[in-house]
Amino acid sequence: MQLVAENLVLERGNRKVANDVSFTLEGGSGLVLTGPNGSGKSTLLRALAGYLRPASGSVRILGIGGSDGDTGESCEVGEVCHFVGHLDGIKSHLTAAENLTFWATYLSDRADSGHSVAHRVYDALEVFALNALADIPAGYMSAGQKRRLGLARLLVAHRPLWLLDEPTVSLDTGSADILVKAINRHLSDGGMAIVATHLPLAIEPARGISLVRKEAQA
Amino acid sequence: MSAFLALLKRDLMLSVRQGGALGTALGFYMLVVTLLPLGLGQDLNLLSRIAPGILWIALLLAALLSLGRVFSSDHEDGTLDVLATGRMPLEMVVGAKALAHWISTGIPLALTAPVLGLMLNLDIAVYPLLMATMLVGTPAVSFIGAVGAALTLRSYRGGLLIALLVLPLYVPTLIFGMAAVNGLLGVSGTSAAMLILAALSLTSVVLCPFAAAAALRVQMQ
Amino acid sequence: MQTLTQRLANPTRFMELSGSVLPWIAGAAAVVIAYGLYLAFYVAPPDYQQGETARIMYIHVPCAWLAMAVYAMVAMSAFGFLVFRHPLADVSAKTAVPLGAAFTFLALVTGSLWGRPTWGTYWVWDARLTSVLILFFLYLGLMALRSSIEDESLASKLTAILALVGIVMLPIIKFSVDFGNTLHQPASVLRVGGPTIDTAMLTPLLVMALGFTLMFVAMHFKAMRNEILRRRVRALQLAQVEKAQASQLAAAE
Amino acid sequence: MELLLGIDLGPHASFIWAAYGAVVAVIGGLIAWLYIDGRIQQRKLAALAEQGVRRRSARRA
Repeated sequence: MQLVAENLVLERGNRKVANDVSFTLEGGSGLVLTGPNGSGKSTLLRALAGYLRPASGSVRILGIGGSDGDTGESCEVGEVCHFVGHLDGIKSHLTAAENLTFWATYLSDRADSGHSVAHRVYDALEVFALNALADIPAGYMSAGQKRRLGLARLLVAHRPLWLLDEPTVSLDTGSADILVKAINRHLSDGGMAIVATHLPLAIEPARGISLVRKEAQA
Repeated sequence: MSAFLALLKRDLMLSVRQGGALGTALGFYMLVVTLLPLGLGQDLNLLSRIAPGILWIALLLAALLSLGRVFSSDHEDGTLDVLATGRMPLEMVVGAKALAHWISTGIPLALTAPVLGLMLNLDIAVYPLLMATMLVGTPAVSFIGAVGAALTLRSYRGGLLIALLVLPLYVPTLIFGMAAVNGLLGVSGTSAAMLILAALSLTSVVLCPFAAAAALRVQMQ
Repeated sequence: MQTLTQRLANPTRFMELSGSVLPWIAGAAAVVIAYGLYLAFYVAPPDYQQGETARIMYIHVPCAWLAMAVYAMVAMSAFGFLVFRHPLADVSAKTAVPLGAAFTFLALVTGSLWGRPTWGTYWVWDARLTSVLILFFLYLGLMALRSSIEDESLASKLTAILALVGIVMLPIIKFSVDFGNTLHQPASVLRVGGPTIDTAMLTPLLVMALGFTLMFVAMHFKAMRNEILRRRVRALQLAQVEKAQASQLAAAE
Repeated sequence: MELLLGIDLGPHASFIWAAYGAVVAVIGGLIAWLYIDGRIQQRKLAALAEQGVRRRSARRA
């Protein structure tokens, strides 16, 4: 399985945000995006997730389909990725379990039919140490707990590509370690992850790309 | 399909939990129906003649109130971005949310119309037909309204702006709703109006999700 | 190979072209309208029923025709912008909407001023008047949506979508207003302009329509030129902000 | 009857003049605004260009 990005040019409004970005990412490895604010990290992640149509260049994910991964056909990146942005995607009127149960049913595909929804939700809460808060409305939780609940979404549905934009924001070191462990386990299962971050994260195996702040042209 | 039902169930659960949306719409509905006789005078036979019109227009305005929240609450907490990465196309997401709005707001408003008809001295025989036209017409209200909600997702004067954008598009629904109701009051063309009203609703159920999804996609960049 | 519209599309070429053509169109519009007015007042006979008041027709009909034609043009520009990413299409749509709204407003005003002596009231819920009134609200909706969104490129895409929704809804609204109208309104409303209009009154009408259309094209070109200049000013101001930030960062290191 | 510019417009002349007056007023206002707006943008562009020019050269010196 492979993610191929070829000379991507991204524009926000009519300002050029990323110029001629190219990389390929193999299954089982990660990519860490670093760079100052406004260097286009978030824009690049949103373009990879399919929210933003690149001005030119293309993003393709190859090797989806059969378990042996030889079929070259590519499909919508948006349908095979988890996208974690600055917001958690959590409804405060629903309890933690209800939130995750909804995401489990909504985002799941054939590969998830192995375990039941409740099982996957329980495991995800377990991994992010939220099982005590399963029946608490998300509105009562702290920012850190909400962030962990948002990240727990990664585990309730199997998606090969993880796109994480500053995932460690409002996480304490303990929770950050949980996240890094989850990412590394995802990579060892053959998945891919692209993480935009300021802090050094012990993601293995991963290589880094640093984006430079674009000089604006009139 | 399970994703569609899951989203529909979640939205209905939210509207029950949040309760407010329906409460304000019903409250506004009753308020408009109470104010109009105060303004137009308490002459009962005048009121009974224009009662269907008052009820229909009050329903359109009341539905508008709760439309603003259809997408903006999901937009604010980031849920909309994640919904877009679902296997289901964005048009179906819009369809599920508009359907949830119709079930949680459109139907209750249509069902309370007769209760308010009492205050307007509406002829009892008209009640079933009035409710029928409202039930048939309100899907168009929710789905066309969803386009308005999607367009005004990030603009400042959201609520007011939706009214300006969407009310002109409600004219066909209002006219055919009234024509269907008036059928009983002796004006010809009842069944034709009801069929056209149903056609309007079905067309908006099919076409509006595309316009609303396009508007959402443009704003998610 | 760039198609014609593509080559014409880049703003600088449009500025050159419109700069040279604009005075000619404006001049032609003035001449045609002057001639039309002369025909309308001195040559055309008074209407056999309404007498002199029918002369309002010579500005009412062109305004009503432009009100609808401009909306169709805005919808086409919107389609061109959304589907073909035609850069000038948004400028054309954005500048045409206020002009279209003005002509719709004038069609309503002249229509009701004409209605007062003819039908006895300023406003009659006649099917055509009501449709034009709703068209006016569609224009207002486009302007309100455009002005309520900060980000320029987002505003243009959303307004384009609204314009397309509007053009799809217009025939449905027209049909439903006609349907509603036949139910309530006795059919004996005087048909404005009548089915057959004799040539002595038709020629001034056509000349005025041509004159108004030319005037609209001239005003539209001028409005587009202003808009292109406004966008250049904004781009320069944004660039200034960027440079200030960049030099500030440079100074900070 | 009211004779203006040599035309007799009959009893409802005021409505006719009101209609034409409205058209002239609105369209005249529009044309004036287009002209003024054009001037404003050109003046802004000139000011920016002049500013732009000086600052760029200032950096080079």
